[in-house]
Amino acid sequence: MDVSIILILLLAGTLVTLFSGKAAGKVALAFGLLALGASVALLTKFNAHQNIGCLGVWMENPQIYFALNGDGLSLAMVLLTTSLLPIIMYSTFGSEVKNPSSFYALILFMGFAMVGTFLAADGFLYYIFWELALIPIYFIALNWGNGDAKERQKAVVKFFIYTFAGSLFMLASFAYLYTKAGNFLIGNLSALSLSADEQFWIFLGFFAAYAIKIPLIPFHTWQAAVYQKAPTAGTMLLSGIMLKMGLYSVLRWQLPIAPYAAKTFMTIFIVFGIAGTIYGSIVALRQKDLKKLLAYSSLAHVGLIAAGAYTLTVDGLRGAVLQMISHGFVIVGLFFAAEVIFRRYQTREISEMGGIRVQAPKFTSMFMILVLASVALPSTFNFVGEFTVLYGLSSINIWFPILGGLTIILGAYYMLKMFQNVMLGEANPKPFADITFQEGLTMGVIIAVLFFFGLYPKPIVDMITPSIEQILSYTHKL
Amino acid sequence: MNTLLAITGIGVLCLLFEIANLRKAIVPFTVVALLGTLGITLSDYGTVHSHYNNMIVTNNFSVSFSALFIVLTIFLVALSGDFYRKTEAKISDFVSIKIFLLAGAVAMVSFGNLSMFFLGIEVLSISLYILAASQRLNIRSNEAGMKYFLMGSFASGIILFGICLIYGAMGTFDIQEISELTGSAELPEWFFIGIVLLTIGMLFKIAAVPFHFWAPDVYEGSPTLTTAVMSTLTKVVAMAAFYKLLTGMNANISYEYEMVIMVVSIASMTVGNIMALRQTNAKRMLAFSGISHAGFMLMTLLNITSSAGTLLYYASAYALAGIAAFAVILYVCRDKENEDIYNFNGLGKTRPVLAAVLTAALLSMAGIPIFAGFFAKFALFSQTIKAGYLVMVIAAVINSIISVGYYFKLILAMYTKDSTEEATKVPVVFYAVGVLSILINIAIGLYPSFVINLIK
Amino acid sequence: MDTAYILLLLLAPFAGFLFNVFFGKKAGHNGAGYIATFAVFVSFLVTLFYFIRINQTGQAVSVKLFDWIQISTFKLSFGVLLDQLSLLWLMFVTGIGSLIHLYSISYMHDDENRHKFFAYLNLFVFFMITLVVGSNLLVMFIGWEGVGLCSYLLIGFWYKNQDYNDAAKKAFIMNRIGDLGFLIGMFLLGHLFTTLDYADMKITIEGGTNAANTGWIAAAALALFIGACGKSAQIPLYTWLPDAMAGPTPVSALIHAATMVTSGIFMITRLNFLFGLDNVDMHTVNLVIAVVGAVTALVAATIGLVQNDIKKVLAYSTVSQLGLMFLALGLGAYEVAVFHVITHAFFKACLFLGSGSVIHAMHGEQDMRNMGGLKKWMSVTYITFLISSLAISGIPPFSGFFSKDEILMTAFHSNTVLWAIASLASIMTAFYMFRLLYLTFFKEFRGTDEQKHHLHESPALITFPLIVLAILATVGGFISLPGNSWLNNYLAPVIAHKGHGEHHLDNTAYMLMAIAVVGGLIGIGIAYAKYIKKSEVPPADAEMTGFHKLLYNKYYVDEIYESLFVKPINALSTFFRDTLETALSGLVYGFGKVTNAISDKGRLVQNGSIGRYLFAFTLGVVAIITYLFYNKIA
Amino acid sequence: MGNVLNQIGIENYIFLCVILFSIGVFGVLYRRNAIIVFMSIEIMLNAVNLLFVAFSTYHQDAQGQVFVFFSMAVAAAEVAVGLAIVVSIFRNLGSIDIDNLKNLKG
Repeated sequence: MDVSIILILLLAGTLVTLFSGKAAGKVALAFGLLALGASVALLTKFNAHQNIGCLGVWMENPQIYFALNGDGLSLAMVLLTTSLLPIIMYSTFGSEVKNPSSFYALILFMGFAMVGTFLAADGFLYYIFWELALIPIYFIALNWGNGDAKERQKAVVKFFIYTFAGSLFMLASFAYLYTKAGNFLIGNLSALSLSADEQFWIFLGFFAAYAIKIPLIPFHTWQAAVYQKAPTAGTMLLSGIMLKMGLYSVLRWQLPIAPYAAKTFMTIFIVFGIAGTIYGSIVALRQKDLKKLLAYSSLAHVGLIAAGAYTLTVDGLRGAVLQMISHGFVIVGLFFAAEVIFRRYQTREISEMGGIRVQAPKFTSMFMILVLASVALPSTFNFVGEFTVLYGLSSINIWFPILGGLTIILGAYYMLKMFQNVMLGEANPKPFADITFQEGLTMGVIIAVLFFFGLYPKPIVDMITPSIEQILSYTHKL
Repeated sequence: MNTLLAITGIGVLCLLFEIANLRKAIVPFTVVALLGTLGITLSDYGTVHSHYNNMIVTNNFSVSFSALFIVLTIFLVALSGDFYRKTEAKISDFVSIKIFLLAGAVAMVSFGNLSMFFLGIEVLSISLYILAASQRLNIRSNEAGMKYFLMGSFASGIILFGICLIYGAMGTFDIQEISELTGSAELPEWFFIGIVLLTIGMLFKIAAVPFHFWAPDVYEGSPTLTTAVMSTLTKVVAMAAFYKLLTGMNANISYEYEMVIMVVSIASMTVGNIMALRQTNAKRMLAFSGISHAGFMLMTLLNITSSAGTLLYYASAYALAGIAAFAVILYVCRDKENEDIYNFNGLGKTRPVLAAVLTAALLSMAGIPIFAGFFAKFALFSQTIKAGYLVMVIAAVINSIISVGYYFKLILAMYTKDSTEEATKVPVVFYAVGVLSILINIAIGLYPSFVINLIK
Repeated sequence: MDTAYILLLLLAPFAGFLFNVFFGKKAGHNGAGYIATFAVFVSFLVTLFYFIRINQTGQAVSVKLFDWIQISTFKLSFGVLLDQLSLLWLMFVTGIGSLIHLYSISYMHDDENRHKFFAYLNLFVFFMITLVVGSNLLVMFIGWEGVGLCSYLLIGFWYKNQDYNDAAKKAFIMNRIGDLGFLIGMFLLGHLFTTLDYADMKITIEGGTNAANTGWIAAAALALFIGACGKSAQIPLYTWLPDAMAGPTPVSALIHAATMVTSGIFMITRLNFLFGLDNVDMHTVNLVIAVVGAVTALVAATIGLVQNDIKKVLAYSTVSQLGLMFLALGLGAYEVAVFHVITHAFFKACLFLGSGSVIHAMHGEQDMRNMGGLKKWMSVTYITFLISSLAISGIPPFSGFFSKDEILMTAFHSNTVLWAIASLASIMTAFYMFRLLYLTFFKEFRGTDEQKHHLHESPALITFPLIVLAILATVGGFISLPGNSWLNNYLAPVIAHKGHGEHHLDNTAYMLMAIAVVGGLIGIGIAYAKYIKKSEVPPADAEMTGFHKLLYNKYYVDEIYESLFVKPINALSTFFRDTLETALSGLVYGFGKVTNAISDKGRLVQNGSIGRYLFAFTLGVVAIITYLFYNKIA
Repeated sequence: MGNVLNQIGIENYIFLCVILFSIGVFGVLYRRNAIIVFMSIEIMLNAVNLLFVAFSTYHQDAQGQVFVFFSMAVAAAEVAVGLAIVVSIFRNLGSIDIDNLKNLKG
């Protein structure tokens, strides 16, 4: 058994779900759980130091392999995906979904593409999965989204074209690399000795794709609008997993292939990331729409993660991965909280909320915990990530963590302000039923994960560290 | 050779069927017969034959492309049955003209002599003139026919002039001999002028900027099935013939010549894509999209010695996607006055399968993975980078981005707008053609080496 | 065995928290309160056990529970260190904590969310214990932020009032500013020492390392001090503490007087081996600490002079006293600072609880202008309040006298300016405390008849802690008598000794004591003259003028911060949201718009005329031919 | 024949044909009547045919002349189709001015 089993499960799930009519949600969830089970099984194999990667020839000319990574970094990201997928699907059970078979099939397909992106060890395969992930989210956002149809279309199409545009530059980079190396295997690509100029252009090509996907400012303009317009499940997929595709790719592809460029321009890109952190935090302060606010908070967080990734230090990279995973969970939880409110109030305008705490203490507590995790309270998973990232940044220049650390101040500011305006105050005249079991379970699971790894991140750290050292070994050889 | 004979035979038989009053059987017969021909063609794969004093030379290049043309024709003929249901009396004419057109097409990739090439291109063109103007009472069809005819024969004149100058320089029409002569000694200036004139003629046929003006008008005005022929089959044929001409005659491509190709290529991509953005008519939009794809395909000429496989792949990907798209367009605009995009509104709900087919086709054209269009683009990019034309690739990348804009207009219409009318029953042939061509598209998208390696 | 006890110490309050979160509501009317009190008391017992043991053996206990965060060069584990310092702190955290829990049972009697209150209190104690017992800075940081969180939750406990929520938010954010400093400090130390363990760092420093002599270590110290400023409400991060009085009074007593706000002092004392380093940069840092402490003491005291809200006065008094402690820290007199922390915990907790008792009796009224004459009804509260006021004013033999005197003495020996400032602050303290006492308990009652009707002494659950704390406030000073200090000896193993030492009881010392006492009496005297003799009552808000108004409005610091930081950030946010985001977004859309516009124009070229098409065709031919053959033909 | 051609020089034939061809082109460009445009195209084709014959003689090679037959046949077929289209346009529009054909544009 190797990692391809997850891909197979998810793809099979997509097809089965597509033809399962009304029961689609449950079928999809079952497949999601199966995939999770498979990834956990693979984890045990991995921990037993068995090879779970996969290498097969896809075609001879051009030489393309069906190669999948079986290392800790990929596995960690796959675990993130396969554990979030069931949560996301389960979270939708509380509300009516029209045309469920297509909806859940698309979600599973999206999972398939994202898992593929995290696993692929062949650049070509990777690019295919990378692009493939765009299609389902495009339709999910378009067909199941909310708000004015015209606006939504505009936002979603912009998102698609924008991200597609970015990735085409990556494709060009890959095409160039292919002419150099003769195939796309990550190992061979990283082993190429490219001149400084070549590295610079390739780095830039990758950067175009990743900066838009992650997104880094000023390439982020698609984000808030799409998050707002997409259905919550779509937003969760986007923010929880898809953003991490870009960040993961920085680690997996950009740094090892163009280490010299990464080293030379390190400061610029770290500044990009940190600027995004501060900018996102400031913009989030005065958002009127709950989902948009969370979108900007995402922008702030991924900026910091990216900055960590570009430090080229073990701490920065490790922190980035930890933060990716923790952010994935917490942002899904937060968007779900927004959805819980939406189910009751049919609005996402913060000004129309307030005074919910009186009526829904359980929900308040869970929401509070998620908010706190998002501002990286120690003992939550996010703190572990943020601390490590900031530590990594501090080894480059002490001003980086000071500026990047502003996020812990501004983050607290906008999140608590939001929490205050949404939840606290005099009782809201509109009734607010406390969370159902389904909703409680969804949030409970996320919270449990956040606390567990917040106190005991060692399993993940041990899993990803060898991969990170491997990646950094390419940058050290210079 | 056998292919050509068989095809011509089928064409003649079609006409005979009319006499024998077997109209209903024409389409099925033709499809089956063409499948047989496909078999015959493929049986020649791997061998090199020449016939009639090198008039016809078959090799892997010609076999592969012929096979592609036949496949495309099968799809097009299959769609004819429904398309000509109102003028069934003339169906044998329409089908046989398509078959003859195919004969011309096959001749254009298997010629061994410039006269054969000229005959092939004229057979193809004249058939198309007829098809374009075939709706006699429709002024738009007439106009399309007229425009195509006038400009086409103008281009024919230029091609003929080009052939003439080549002949004047070489004293022979035989490709093989010309190829040998180009390698030796000094060549008269005429030869190069001849090559350039031929090039211009072929650029016209593939509708490259600035010789593209006819394409949108003709595509729009022609009966939709004819548009399908033009946008899929003809474009691919012309490109293959162009490629074969340049390689066959071993014309030393100079730097200046490459510059011309580059400029034309970039201009085609850009003009095609930008003009397509604001079109409201689906056929017209696809015409511009075809212009931009012609620009992409021209990039293969920059690395001419080794890009045959890429060209075949790109052509297959493009044409198959085109067939799938046109199968849907044909259904949607069956009884409509025009092919405006609003006709597609709500197709995602009323006809999910067809909508999916069209979506897939458009995604393939846009170059999104797992569809063949993606790999085609990729192969093109990497080949062009290898040849050292980074600028071209960047231009192509930017154009790919623009192209998504208008492809998605159709997709948006299908999925986000509501249909205004009741869905009519869909003849199964639309499903069959659409789904089949998309499946082939995906299949070669997943296993590109199968197609690319056909020509080495 | 130790592990089990330590887990009990740590987890008892946490268990109480969990219990109250999930079952508190069902646990009967006072169930939650008793459970919570019991949980903290358990911790207290464990602490007591260790405290007694360490007094006998002098052996610190260090336990590593599990590995936590890994940094490239070192691992940070979740470790516990029980030494003299942490046990001392635990003693009053859990001890006073238990008392305040007990007090709260009665105080929060009528609140519908009692169980939450006790849950939060328990959680606070849990985090406070974590802060104190951690064996490295990062564990301390868990507690550090955790107590901040509980502070946030408890300040905003009455969440229906958005002003209270604002106060809570403000507290959290200002603490976070400090926390960033703390983090930066940790990073710098991490790079310097490749560890954050106190013991390891201490060994490295004592072993003499180059790291100790770089400017970086001073920078780290400064960063950590910023963290301390946030938590312990020093200039410039002190403004949250007065606002934090929005929380229920027991919270103010426990968190904002006795325990949490002293975390900064704890941290610096913990790192005394670092802050006490003898190099130029570190001297500068210490001077900064001392000056900040002294100035804070004075500024807060001046503001406290005129406040009318009974809790606000106490809050500024707390800030002021904390300033004195930092003064001591900055001067290197760590044990003196610790001493004052302890005595302050006693009398300030007592004062807060007393004010709570008053507020309880007044049904939520906090404005002293509406009180008066309460000693008639509330004798126990009055007496305990009086004792504590005497203690804080530095009147012998109450505890405050000893600790404050130590600080003043230390200051006098290092820097007379600082001494003068501190003395002035002390005099003011005496004045405003007695102003508070007189306004509240003396003269006639100034409230409504309705309130008067309900006035009563608080129940035993409230008075018992008051009495205990008053006793402690009286005798607490004896743990460190000048010349014979039990405390100094006790702390000797954890505080690296240098220069200062104990002050001998020479003439200077006696003189200083006299000055301090006389100063205190002067303060009391002025208050007496003003409020008893002249029966003055502070004017209504609108009637205040001049300097009085400036002080009453706290030098407008909040307003200055608002317009310097909060408003610009919000304006920036609005600008980003409305302008920049739209512009950036428009830029991307702009590409689309431009291409669309070109497309629209381009369509005009395609005008349908065959003539034009053919012309273009010919032009193309001519152009290509000319380009290719121009040279050859010409 | 060869002598004559050699006396005149092949270049002159080429110039003649180029001129003829250009006349055809100009005719196509300037005339608006469909029939006259056809005729202009025929002039172009025939100019080329002439050149074919000239080259055929120049090379002493019959292929060129054979090619002329091909091209004449093709031209005939073309004209047949073209005229049919013209007729049908005339029926629909009552005019064969190519400037009237501007329905398809944009």
